[in-house]
Amino acid sequence: MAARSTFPAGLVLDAHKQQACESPIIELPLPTQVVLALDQGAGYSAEPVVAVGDAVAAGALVARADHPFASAVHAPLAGIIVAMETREAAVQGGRSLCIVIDGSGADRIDDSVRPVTDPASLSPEELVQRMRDAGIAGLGGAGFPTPTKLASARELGAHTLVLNGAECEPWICCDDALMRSAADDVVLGALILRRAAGTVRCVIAIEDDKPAAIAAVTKAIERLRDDALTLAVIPAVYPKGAERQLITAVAGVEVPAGGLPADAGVVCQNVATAAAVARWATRGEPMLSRIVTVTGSGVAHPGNVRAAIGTPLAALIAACGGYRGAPLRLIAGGSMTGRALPSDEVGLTKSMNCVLVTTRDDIGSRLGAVELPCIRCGDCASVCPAGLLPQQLLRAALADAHDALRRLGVRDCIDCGLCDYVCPSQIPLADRFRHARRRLLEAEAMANKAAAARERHELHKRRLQQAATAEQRAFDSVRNRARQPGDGSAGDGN
Amino acid sequence: MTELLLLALGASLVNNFVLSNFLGLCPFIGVSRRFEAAAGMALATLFVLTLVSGLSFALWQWVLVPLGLEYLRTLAFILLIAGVVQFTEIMVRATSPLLHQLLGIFLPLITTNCAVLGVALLNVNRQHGLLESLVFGASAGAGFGLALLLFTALRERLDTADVPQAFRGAPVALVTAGLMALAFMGFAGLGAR
Amino acid sequence: MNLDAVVIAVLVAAALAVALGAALGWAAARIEPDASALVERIDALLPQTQCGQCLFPGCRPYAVAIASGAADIDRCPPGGEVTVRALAALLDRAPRPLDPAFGMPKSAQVAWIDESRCIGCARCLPACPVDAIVGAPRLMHTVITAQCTGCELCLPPCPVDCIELRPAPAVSRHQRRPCAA
Amino acid sequence: MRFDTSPAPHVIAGYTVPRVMFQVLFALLPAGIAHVALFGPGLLLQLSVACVTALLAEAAALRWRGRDAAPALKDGSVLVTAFLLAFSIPPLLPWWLGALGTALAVLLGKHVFGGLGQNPFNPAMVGYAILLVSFPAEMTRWPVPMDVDGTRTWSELAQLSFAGFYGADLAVRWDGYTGATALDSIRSGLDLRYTLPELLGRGEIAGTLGARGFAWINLAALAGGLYLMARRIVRWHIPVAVLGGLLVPSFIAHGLDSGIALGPAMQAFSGATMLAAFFIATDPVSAATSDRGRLWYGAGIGLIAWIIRTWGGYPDGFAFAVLLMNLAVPFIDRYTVPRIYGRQP
Repeated sequence: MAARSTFPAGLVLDAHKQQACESPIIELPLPTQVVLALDQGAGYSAEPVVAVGDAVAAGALVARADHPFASAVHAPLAGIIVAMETREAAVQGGRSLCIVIDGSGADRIDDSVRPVTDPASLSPEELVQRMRDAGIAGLGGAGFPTPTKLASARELGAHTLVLNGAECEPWICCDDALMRSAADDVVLGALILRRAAGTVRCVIAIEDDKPAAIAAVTKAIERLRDDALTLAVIPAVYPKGAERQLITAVAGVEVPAGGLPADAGVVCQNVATAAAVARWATRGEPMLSRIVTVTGSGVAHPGNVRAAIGTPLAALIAACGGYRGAPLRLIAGGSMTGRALPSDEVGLTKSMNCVLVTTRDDIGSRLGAVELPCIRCGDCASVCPAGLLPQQLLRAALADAHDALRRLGVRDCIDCGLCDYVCPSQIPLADRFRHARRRLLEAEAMANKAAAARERHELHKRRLQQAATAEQRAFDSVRNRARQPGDGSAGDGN
Repeated sequence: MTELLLLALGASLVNNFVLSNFLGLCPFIGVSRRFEAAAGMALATLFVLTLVSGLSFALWQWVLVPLGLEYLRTLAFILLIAGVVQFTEIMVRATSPLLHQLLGIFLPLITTNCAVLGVALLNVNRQHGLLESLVFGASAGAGFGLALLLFTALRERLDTADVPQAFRGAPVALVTAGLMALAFMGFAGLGAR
Repeated sequence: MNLDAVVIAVLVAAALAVALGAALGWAAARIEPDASALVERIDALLPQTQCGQCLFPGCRPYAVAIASGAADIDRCPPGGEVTVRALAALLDRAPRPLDPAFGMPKSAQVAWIDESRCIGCARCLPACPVDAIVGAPRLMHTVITAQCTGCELCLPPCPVDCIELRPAPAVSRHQRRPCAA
Repeated sequence: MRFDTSPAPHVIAGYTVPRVMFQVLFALLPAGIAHVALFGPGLLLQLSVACVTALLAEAAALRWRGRDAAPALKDGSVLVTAFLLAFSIPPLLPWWLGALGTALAVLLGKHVFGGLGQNPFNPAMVGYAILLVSFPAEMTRWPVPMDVDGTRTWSELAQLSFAGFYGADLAVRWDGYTGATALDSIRSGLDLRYTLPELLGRGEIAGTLGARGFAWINLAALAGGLYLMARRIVRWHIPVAVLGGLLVPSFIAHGLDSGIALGPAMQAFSGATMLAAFFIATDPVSAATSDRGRLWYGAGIGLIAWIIRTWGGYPDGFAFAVLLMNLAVPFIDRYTVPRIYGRQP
């Protein structure tokens, strides 16, 4: 475990949260069609268990999680599967295999949807398995399957569960809205997660710019009277809500480079995930919906919407009054780390906490950026929450110097984008580092492949040699045998 | 004591062998592409310079002068340096194979480093005693190593710089070395007062 | 200058030369060229396609040739500019462009066997330097994509030209993303 | 509806290099006013030559490389080089030497290495050092400041400035109006075995903070530097380290022998101290890049400047101190990489 951190870096950014957060959460009715990406944002796909033409009930499993990094996908509505094809999606690489379901209008509910009678009676292992079946995944933005994280936390002996209610990125306020309206769900989910992860205590972390959420959660905790469940108020500094930075802020320990939070004795979950777990436990409902912030200058009435997973983003935006002005970029996530999407027809995924419709008012600074050479001013280094030297990394990235990239820690970059934000030369540093990591990965794959090829070539050569020796030996023995009987006669002829 | 200290400062900084006297430029330019190699070169040169300073003093004082063969000193010193370098290589091999692997081909290269011959001849010219010779040799070696390491780190930075095509490689290295020499002129006159 | 001085000078110089020469001779006899470590490090930088485009039978023989000075560092098209630069850095030489006489760099590729046309002659099996083709006589063959180096050495032996080279599949794109929410 | 895509982050603060550069120029204003008030309008003449030459050299270098010169001319970085050089050279320097120094600074100090952001040495100091070693007499001839000899008028200084600027022989008409700087007079006095109190007791270099004239310029530069620090253009590490590296040894030496060693107050407010600490050493391109590295870098500059001032052959050592530490920067950077989150120190 690393010592108490000396990383106060980060930056206070314009929050842009006021507009969306004031109005109550909109409950969006089920759409007529959902587009379910089998990769729900974690980078790994679930295996479909249905075929085109199948009828499914609400809550029925449509794709199974075979890979530990994938999560199961369920039909949020009853209907017919009309397509299963690769489409644009809000995932890495921009495309994923998607299952498209046309709603039949009936509210037939699948038999598997049954409340968990008493979560406290289940063993942690059972809890984890049931959550896996229910497709519980992190709602904070990475979409990583919760059960996998809980299981590894228990294996590594984590002692603290941190519930992330920091929500540090500009624009996003769905967790704030959730905590205000359903703090009891968050607290109940926290208890279940704490049991499943096998940790001693649980800390709910909220940034100090959310007084209403803090008040609601405080009240919910008081009602519960559990000493091992506490609230930590942390300063509102971006990116305090990033997993590692949050753990450092709350627990005072650092996650070792290249390791897991559990290596530092901590496991981190989002408050929205906790609320979803509570929903699953009380209603038996698998992960079928989430709250998402729909905001930006390009939306008429910004707000928070609870919508079914797979709802096309156009429907979400329509629920918030539709587009306004001249929308330029459609971003899944916040303005610092969000992914710009090519189309509003992609479906909502579990990892999507925000739909940000931007106009020139919001992103003009980036669009008008003129890149100049780096002047080594070091502003990037002074804000970097990972303690890196982006100005040195940039040189290494431009020179493709892999050793230097590794030494300077390009892999310790958490992709928060703050270096870009402050750079006076307006260099797209975060993207350069993404490419550098990519090239590093490729180079390492090449090196591994070369090493394997070298080994196989050595074996190949040895095998050929053995074959040649064996052949030679066979040839010799045949010749010798041919020679022996005629030793007197044939030998003379030679 | 003060005099030895001034001698050391003079040989390493004020009259830096590379940047003020322009001796030993061949390895300075040649072995300054990679930091690890330069570090090895700096160490080996420091060792050889110190050793040669002592031995050349002995050769001069106890062989050449008694025999009245002062005019043979250049030839004799060159032979001596070649021998010492080879001896160093053998010794390093015997005592520390690791260091030997680190230094690699750079050990023999020291033979062609004219700073070594320069130190031997300057020791004679300035009539240094044994201790003075050793200090002079060691600090000349330290000054050479310092200049070499600083230059190598600079060149590694220049490798990733957007240098105009016409200046890439050796030209910009020479310009840099020139500016380094300019900077070292700041030490001129140091200790003269 | 009298004759004595000249004689003494010559004698002393000769004595020094003989003494040091003897020492050097002794040293030279003791020093065995330690090239194997260098060969290993050069070999580690080569792409191990074993394609033979450098006119050496595989990557290691080429590494031996570079180490001994018999071949320059510009003969490896599959490694491309990256490999030349890495070799130049290792050997502390100036990087140079690839020699086009040994071929031009291509993007990464792997062999693919059109199984409908393969007659199962098994002639490509021994040609593959890394045993990446599986199959048996009179059964169709398949290339193990993960192990194929794209060396093209399986093309000439195939009597029905059913092997072609296709772009290599991309490396897994997975990267960690922060959960900054 | 379809949208364009672009990589994150989608928003930036909108800081720009030109903003940084023009703030630096603005912060030089107080020092400039003090300079003109005390030494006459020579600075303005030098500034105009330096700026014109610098812009021309920058444009020529970029044209020669086949690049667009407009953004580089507008970013103000070359003007900062020109200003720093003009502030460093004596205001009486003939115009062609100023032009030569500026051209060398921009071409040899900056564009040989690839232009903005690539130069390992501070361009202004490259130009200054070349001029100093090549034209030592011209480079150490300053007007006697107004507040030291109250008998002369500013208009006389103006005539003197123009005479110097056009390269007239100053010895004929202006003898007595020019002289060495305070630091220079003190060092030559010390060479003649005078003690410090004796030298300071003589009128021409007396003053509350040691040397008048320059003390005012240093105070004004300090004000500009504090402004830059307040605007977060310059962070505290380098200026504090430079002053520490200069003042700590001078404090000790002065304590040991106040007869010959200048005290910290005089060191701080004479010569180019404040200009160097806040404006020259802080050039980020040629400075060390991590916070810890910047402390080493600054302390090195201060210490070397003190050594050269005390024992060296030049009256003020900051130009060489900056260049010497510039060349050590890659070395410093190598050993001062900060600890990365989650890694052992």
